[in-house]
Amino acid sequence: MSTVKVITGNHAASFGARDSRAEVIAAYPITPQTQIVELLSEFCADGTLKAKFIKVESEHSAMAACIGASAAGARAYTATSAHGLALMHEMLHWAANGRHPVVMANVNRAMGPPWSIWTDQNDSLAQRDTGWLQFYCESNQEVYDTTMIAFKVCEQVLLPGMLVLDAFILSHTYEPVEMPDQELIDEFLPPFDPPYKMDLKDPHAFGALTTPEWYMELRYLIQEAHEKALVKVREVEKEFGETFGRHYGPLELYRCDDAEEVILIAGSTASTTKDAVDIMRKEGRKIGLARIKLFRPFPNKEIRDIASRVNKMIVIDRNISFGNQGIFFNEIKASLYQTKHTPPVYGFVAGLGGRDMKIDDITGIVKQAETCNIEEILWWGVKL
Amino acid sequence: MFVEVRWHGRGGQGVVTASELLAGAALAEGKYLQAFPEFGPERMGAPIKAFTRISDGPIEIHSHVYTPDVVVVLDPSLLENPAITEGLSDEGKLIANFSGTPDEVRKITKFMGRIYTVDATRIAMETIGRPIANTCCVGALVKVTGLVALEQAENQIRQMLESKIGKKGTDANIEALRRAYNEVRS
Amino acid sequence: MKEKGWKECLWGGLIVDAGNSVLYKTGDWRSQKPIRDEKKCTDCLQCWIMCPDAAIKVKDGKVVGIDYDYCKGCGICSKVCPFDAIEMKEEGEQ
Amino acid sequence: MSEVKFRGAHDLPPCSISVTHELTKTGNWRNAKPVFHKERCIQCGICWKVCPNACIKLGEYPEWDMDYCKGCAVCAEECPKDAIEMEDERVMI
Amino acid sequence: MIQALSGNTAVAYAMKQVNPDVVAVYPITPQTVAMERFADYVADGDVDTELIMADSEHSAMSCCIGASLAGGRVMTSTASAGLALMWEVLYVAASNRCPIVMNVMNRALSAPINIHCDHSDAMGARDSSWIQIHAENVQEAYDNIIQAVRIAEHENVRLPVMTNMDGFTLSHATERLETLDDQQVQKFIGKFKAIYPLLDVDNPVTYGPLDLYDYYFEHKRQQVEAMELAYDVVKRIGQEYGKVTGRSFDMLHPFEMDDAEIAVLALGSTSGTARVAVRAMRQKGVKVGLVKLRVFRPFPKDGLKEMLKGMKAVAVMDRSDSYGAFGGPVFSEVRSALLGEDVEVVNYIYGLGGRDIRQDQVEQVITDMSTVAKTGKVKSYVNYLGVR
Amino acid sequence: MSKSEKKMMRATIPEEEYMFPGTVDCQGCGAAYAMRLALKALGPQTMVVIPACCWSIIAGPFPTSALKMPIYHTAFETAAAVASGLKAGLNIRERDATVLAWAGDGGTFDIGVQALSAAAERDEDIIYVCYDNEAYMNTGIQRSSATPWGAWTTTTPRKHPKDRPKKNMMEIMAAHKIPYVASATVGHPEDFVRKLKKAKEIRGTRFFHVLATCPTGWRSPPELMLELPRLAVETRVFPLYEIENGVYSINRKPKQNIPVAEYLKVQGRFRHLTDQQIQYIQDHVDETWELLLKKEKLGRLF
Amino acid sequence: MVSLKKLSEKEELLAPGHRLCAGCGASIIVRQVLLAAEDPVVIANATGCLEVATTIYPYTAWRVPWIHSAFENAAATIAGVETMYQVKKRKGEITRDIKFLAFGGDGGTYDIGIQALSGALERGHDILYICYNNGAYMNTGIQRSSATPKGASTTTSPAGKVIPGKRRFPKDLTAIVAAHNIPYCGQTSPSFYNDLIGKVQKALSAEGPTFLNIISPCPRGWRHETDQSIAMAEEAVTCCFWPLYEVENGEWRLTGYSKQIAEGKKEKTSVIDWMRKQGRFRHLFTDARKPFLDSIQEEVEREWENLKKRCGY
Repeated sequence: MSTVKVITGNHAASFGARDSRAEVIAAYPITPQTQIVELLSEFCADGTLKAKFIKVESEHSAMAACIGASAAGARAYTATSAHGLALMHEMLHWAANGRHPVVMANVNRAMGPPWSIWTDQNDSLAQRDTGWLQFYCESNQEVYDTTMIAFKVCEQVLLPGMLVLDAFILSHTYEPVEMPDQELIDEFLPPFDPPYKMDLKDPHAFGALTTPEWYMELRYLIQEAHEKALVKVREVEKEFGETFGRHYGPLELYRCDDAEEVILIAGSTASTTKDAVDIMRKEGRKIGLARIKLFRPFPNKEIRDIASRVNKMIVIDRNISFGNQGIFFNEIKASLYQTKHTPPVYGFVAGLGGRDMKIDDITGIVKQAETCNIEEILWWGVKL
Repeated sequence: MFVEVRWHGRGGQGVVTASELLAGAALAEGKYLQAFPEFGPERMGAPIKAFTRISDGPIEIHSHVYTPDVVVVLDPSLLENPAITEGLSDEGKLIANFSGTPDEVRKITKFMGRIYTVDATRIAMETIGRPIANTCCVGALVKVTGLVALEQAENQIRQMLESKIGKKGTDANIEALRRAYNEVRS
Repeated sequence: MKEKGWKECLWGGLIVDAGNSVLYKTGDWRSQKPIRDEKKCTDCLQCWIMCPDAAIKVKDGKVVGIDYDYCKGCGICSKVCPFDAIEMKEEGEQ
Repeated sequence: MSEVKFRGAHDLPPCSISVTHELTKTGNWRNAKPVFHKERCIQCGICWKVCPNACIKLGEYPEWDMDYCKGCAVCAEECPKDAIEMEDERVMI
Repeated sequence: MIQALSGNTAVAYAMKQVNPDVVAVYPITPQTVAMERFADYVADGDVDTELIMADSEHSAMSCCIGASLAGGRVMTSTASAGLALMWEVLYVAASNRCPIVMNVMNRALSAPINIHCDHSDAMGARDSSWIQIHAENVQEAYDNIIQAVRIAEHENVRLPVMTNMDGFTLSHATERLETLDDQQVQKFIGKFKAIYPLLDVDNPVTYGPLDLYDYYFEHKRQQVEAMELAYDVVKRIGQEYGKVTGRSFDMLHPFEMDDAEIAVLALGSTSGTARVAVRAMRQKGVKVGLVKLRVFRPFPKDGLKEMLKGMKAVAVMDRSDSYGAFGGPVFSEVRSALLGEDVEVVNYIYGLGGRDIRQDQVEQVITDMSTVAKTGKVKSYVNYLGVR
Repeated sequence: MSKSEKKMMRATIPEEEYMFPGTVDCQGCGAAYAMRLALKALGPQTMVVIPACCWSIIAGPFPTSALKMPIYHTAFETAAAVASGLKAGLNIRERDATVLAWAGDGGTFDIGVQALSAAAERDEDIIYVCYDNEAYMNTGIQRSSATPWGAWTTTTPRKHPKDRPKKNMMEIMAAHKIPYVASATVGHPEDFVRKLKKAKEIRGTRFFHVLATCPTGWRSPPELMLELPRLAVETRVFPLYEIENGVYSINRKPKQNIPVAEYLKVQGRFRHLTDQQIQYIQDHVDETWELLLKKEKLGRLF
Repeated sequence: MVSLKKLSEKEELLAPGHRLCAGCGASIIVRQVLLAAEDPVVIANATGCLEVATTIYPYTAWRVPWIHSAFENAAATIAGVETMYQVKKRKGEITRDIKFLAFGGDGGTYDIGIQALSGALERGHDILYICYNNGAYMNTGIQRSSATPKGASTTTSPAGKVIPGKRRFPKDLTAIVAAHNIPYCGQTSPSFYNDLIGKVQKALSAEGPTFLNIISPCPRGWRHETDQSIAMAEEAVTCCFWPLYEVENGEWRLTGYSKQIAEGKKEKTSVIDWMRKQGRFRHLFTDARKPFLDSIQEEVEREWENLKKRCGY
C-alpha cells in the first residue's frame, strides 16, 4: 500500500533518497538545503535507512566522498545549493568524467554577492557543461519520484544526475506526496552494481593521467552516454508511469494541442504558469505551456516538435548568462536553428534572487511579448 | 624561408633549451620563430621531442611539426626509434649525436636523405665535463643548415646561460658549440 | 528607506553608509523590557559591556538610560548587574 | 610503452580505468649501469631492499632487471661491501 | 622591443611591466613557469609587487578579492582544475566588481587527469560575469594582458577579465613578439583608481551584504549593464592599443571574409592554424574565410550575425564539449545568435585533452563545408574531429 | 653463514612486491621507494587513493597502472575525503580493505589540509601517508608550506629564499587527537615498515609524515636517496617519533651532535645559505628538539 | 585591568539595529573586540550568523570597513587586504597604522575555512583571526560542526533512541593553531571581558598572524534562556570545558580564572552541572546515558590535566 504524507520539497528529496536506498550520503549544510540532510541523518540515526552518513567539512569534500563511495560500488547521494554547488564545481567534472552515477538534489538559490538565499536557476544552469544530467522538478511529488528515476537512469548510463528544486517555493512548502510500497520501488530500482569498481580481486587504477593519445576518446564516450541517457530517460519515465501511475517526460506539455503561443519555463513557476494559461485560455488566447523537465541531456527533438506547431515562443529564464542572454533562451534558440518553421522566440529574464513570480507576472510577460523587440534581453520585474 | 626542425632527446638533456637556443639566434637575425616541446609527464631520462620553426614572415600555424626539414637527435640510443625519421622526406637532413660515421647511422635508421654525425657526447665531456650534448648539436645544426650565423648562436648561449651557470660554464658551452661546428661529419 | 531602482544601486550590494542599521529598529522584537533603578545603579558598566545590542546608553562614564529603540529584551543586563539595579518586566506592564 | 589493443573510443572501458600493468621500459633512461662484483657480495639483500623501483630480484645473488633500472645508483651507494659499481654507459655508445 | 618569449614568460613579462600591487597564485601545470618567472622579478626587485603563494586556488582568488577591494591593482594566473576550484569565488570577484586580471592557460579538466590544452575550464566559467579574451599567439597573449588591465579598470566596466591562452601550445612555445617599453605600458594602463577602497578607514564601507529579494534582482541587472557597456570598451581599448603599437584589436577578427561563401570560426591558437589552412584553400580556389572569435564574453552576437549572414556554410570549432547538449558551447551560442538566418552551421569538436589539430584537418573541414555549400546537405551537425 | 641466517638478513622488510618496476619517477625518487615499502607493510588487502602529486604520474598514465592494488586518482585537495567515501562505500557493502590515502606535501600541508583535518576529526578509519619532498615537485619545484626555511625553490629564488618556517604537520595532526601519528623517512625502511604494520592494527585515522628524498628538487645526487633522510634524522632536522594516543615517543635520539650544516651542504637547494643563516636553522632545530624531548617526558599530552 | 569607564568613551563600532538574536554571544564578542582595538581596523567576515544579521541590504551595522567574500575564505580575504596594505605602506600611499581582523564562526573556521586559515598562518600575514565559537552551524539551523561538543544534539547529530547526540569530542582548534607556531593565540570568553580585551590587545600588538578562539553562547542552539548567555560562557570556563589560556611564542600559559583554578585559588565547577542547564544536552540525563555522560566528564577532566601539564602545572 502506498502512503501519502504532507511534506516539504526538501523532505520529499530525503524520502526519495531513503526509498531509493542510498548507501552513502556525504553532505554539508547550506540554506535552503539543510532539511534534506537533517532528515536523512535522522533516518540514519533511527535505523530506517541503512546508510553511512559522512558529515564532511565542505561541499567540495562532500562530492569527493560521494565519488569515493561510488567508486567502491555503493549508491551515493548528496544535496546542496548555490555556493555549495559552486564550491563543488571541480568535483562535479570529476564525478561525471570519472563516470560515477552520484545523484544530488540541488536546491536552486541565487549566487552571491550580494548574498541571497532565495531561488533562481543560475547555480545549476551554470554547471551545464559538467556532464551531469539535470532534472528540473515542479512539485514535491516530482522531487520524490525523480530521485529514483534519476538513480535508475544514471546507473544505466554511468553518469551523475542532479535534480533541481526551487528554494523555499518547493524546498520549504508542504505538499502531499504519495510514496509507493518499498517492494515495488525495489523492483523498479535494483541495487547498484557498476561494471567496474574498486575491487581487490580485480584491481584497476581509476582516472589515471591520460595523455592526448586517449583523452578525447573518453570524452567522446561521455557525449555518447548522454545521447543514450536521453533515450533512457524516456524509457524509464514510461516504465515509472506504468508502475506508479505518474507520468513525466523530458518536456511536459500543458494545453499545447491547439496552442498558437507557448510559454517555456522550468521549475515550480510552471505551476503558476499553468494557472495563468488557464486564465488566458478563458480569455480566448490559444496559449499553452511547455515545461522543461530535462535540461541535460537537452531534449532537442521535443523542443523542435513543439516549435513546429506554434507561432510564438516565450522563454522565461530565472537566470542570466552575463555577457549573453538567458540560458534556456539561448539553448532553445540554438536548438531551433534552421528548423523549417521557426517561430519568433522571446527571452524574458525574471524572478532573479527570489523575486516573486505570480500569475500576473506571467500574463504580463505574455502581454509584453506582443510589442517588444526579440533581439534584446527582455526584463520583467526589475525596478527601474 | 620556412624551416621546421624536430629535436629528439631525453628529459634532462637540454632538448628544449636547444630548440630555444636556435630560436633565439634566429630572432637576433630578424627572423620569425616558434619553439616548443611536446610536453608529456615524462621525467628525467624519458624520450622527448621539441620543435623549432623559423621563417622570414610571421608564423601562424600552431600544430606540432609533422614534416620536418631537419631532425636532430641528441641521444644516440634513440636512433633505433622509428619516430626519428617519421615525416622526414629524403630531401630532409638528419643530424645525429653519434661517434661513428653517417653510413652507420643510415644502417640503423634506414634513412635515405642526407645524414650528418657529430660526436657530441665526447665533445661535451671534453669541454663541459658532463654528457650534455645540446649545445654541440646546435653547433652541428648551424654548420649543416646555415640557418643562423655561428656568432649569433654564441651570443644566444651567453644570453641564456650566463646568468644561470656562470661565465666558466658558458665559455665551455661556447667551446663545445664551436668544436661541434667544426667537427661535424657528412 | 525608499526602495531604489537598479540604476541607483551601487554594485554588488556595496553599502557606503556605515552603521546605517540604526535606521532599523529592533526594539519591537522585545517581549520583556529592562527597567533600570537609578538609585541602585553604581555605574559599574557591567551591563554596558555585556549588552549584545549596544543598547545601554552611557555618557561620561555613567549609565544614562536604555535605548528601547534597539533593546531586544534578552535580559543579559539584568542578569549581570551585581546590584540588581535592572529588572525585566513584561512589555506593556508599567 | 607496451601496445594496448584499443583502436578507438568503443574499445575503451566506459570509465577511465587502467587495464594493464605493463609500464614504460625505463631502462633506456640510464646514464650509468650497475656492475656487480659477486666476489665481494655477502648476500645481505640490502641492494634489493633499497631499490626504489623494485628492479632487483633476489635469487642467491641479486639480479638487475635492466629493462627497468634507471641507473640511480642507490644500490651501489648503500652496498656495505662496495660490491656494486656504477659504470658510465653514455660515452660507450 | 623584439623578443623571443614563451607564452609563460611573456605573461610574466607583461605582468612585470604592469607592475601590479598584489599577485596571489597557486602552482598548476602549465601555468607555473609564468609564476616562477614572476617570482624572479619580485626577488630581483624589478616590481613593487607583493607575491602571495596561497594554499590553494580558492584561497589565491580570495586573496585577490581582498586585495582588489582594499584598493589596488591585482593580477593572478591559473589553469584547469585551479580555475574549477576557485569557481565559486569567481562569482564573488565579478559581482563585487573587482577589476582583477587573471591569465588562464587553458587545460583540460579531470577525470582522468590530463595536463594539455582544451577550453573546458574557461567555458565552464562563461556565466560568471568575467570578460573572456582568447589569444591566438604569444604576441596576443602579451597584448591582451595589457589591454585587459584597462578594460577591467574602466569605470563603465569594473569587471574582472580572464585572458585565455592555450596551455602548452602557447604557454610553452617560444615565439617572436614585439613588446612595449615599461613606460609605454604604464602610460597606456594609467594609474589605478580605487573606488570605495576598504583601506579608507575614514569612510568605512560594507562589501558583500546579505541581499533579500527586494534588491538582488536590481543588483544583477546592474551587473548586466556593465557587461553591455563592456562591448564598446573592449573595442575602443583595442583600437587605442593599435595606435600605440600598430596592432589593433576587436571582438572578432575576420580574415578573407569579404567575398567568402563559407567560413571557419575558431578561437585561440587554432585560429592561426586555420588561417594557414584558409590561405591554402584559397589558392585552390575555395572562397573560404576565417572568423577569429577573440572575445567570448561579452559574446559579440550582433557582430557575428553581421559577419556570418549570407554564408552558405560555417564550421564552428569547439575545443570543449557541453555534454548532453547539442554541440559545444561556442556552437550553441553561435546558433542561438544566428537564429532566423539560413546559414548551415556545423560543429567540429576537436583537440580535447591536447589532441593536436593539424592544418590538413582544418583543410578537410573546409572541404566538407564546400560540399555542404554545394549540396545544401549536412551529414552530421556535430562532429568529433580526430577522435578514434 | 647458514641459509636460514641469510634469509633472516634479507627479510628485514617483507619480500612480496606490490609495485611494478617501470614507473616514471626520477632516478633515486624517495616517493616511489616509500610506496614500495608501504605496500609491503600493508599487504595485498589495500586500496590506494592518490590525489594530484608526483605519484599520479608515477602510478602510470592511462591505460597502465603500477600497483597490484586498486588505485583511485583524485583531485589535489580531496585525498582524505575520497578515502572516507571509499571506506564508507566498502563498509556499507560489508567489504573490507585497508584504505591508504597517499598524498604529497602540497596536497597535505596546503590544499588538502582541510579535507584531512575533517577526516581526522571524524576519525575516519584510514591511513593517511604524506610523503614529504618539501615542495611542489610535480609542477616543477614550487614552494609549499612544507618547504624548509631558507630553501631555494622556483618560486622562492636564491635571492629571496623561503622566509617562513616549515609548517609543523606532525604537531597539527597530533592536536587532532587521532590515535596514531608518526614520522618516518625512506632512509629508515625497517622503522617505516614497523610503524605501518603497527598502524594497520589500529582503528581510526592514522597519519604518517614521511620524508621522501627528491634529487630533482633538492638538487642532490640520486644515490643519496637513503643517506639524506638519515642525515636529516641524525642532525635532528627531522626527528623520528610517534605519538600514540597522545603519548610521544622518540624513536631515535642521535648520540652525536652532528651540525645541520652536514645535511644542508649536500643539497643544492641550500647552496646559497650564509653561515649566519645556517646558524639560524641550527638554533631552530635545537629549540624544536628540546621541546620534543620535553613533550616526551610529560607523558600523555593529547 | 580594563577600565570600563575609559572604554565607554570610545565610539561603538558595531551599530545597534543589527538582527542577531536576542542574547547572542557573537555581538557581545564583537563589541568587546572592537572596543579593545586602538588603531583603525578593517574586517573580513566569513558567512555565518554574524555576517547575515549585521548586513542585510541596504543596512549595515558596521562602522568600520568590512568585507564578506564567502564561507571558507575569510582568512584568505583578509590576507589579501593586509597584503595590499603592506604594499601601499611601502609605497607611502598610506601612512597610518591599520589592523586587520577576521571573524568566522566555528563552521567557517573549524571546518570549511580551516585551510585558508592554516595557509594564512603559515604565510605569516599580520592579522588577527577571531573564531566566535557557538559550537554548531547556527546560521543554517543548528547542524553539527567539528566544534560541536560531545553529547550535544544538533539537527544533523540528533539524539535518537540509539545515538546519544554527537559522538566525537570537538576538534581542538586552539591547539591545532598553536601547532602552527604563530606568535600568539589563545582561548577566551566574553564573560571575562578583562581577559578577552587583554588578549585582543596582546594579539593586535604582536607582529604576525594571531588567533583567538572565543566561546560564543547561542540561546537558540544551546537551548537556554537569552539572559543566561553570559552565565553559560562563564560556567564553561569555571568547569574547565573552556579553559582560558594563551600560547605566546610557543609558551603555554593559563590565564585569569583558569589560572586561579590551577593554582587552587578558585573552585572548579562540574561540567555536568553546566550541561544540565542547556537543552542541547537534555537527553543525556537518563540512567541509561549515565556512563556516556560520565565519559564526557572524564574526557574534560583529562583534557584539563593535559593542558595543565603543557602550561607547567
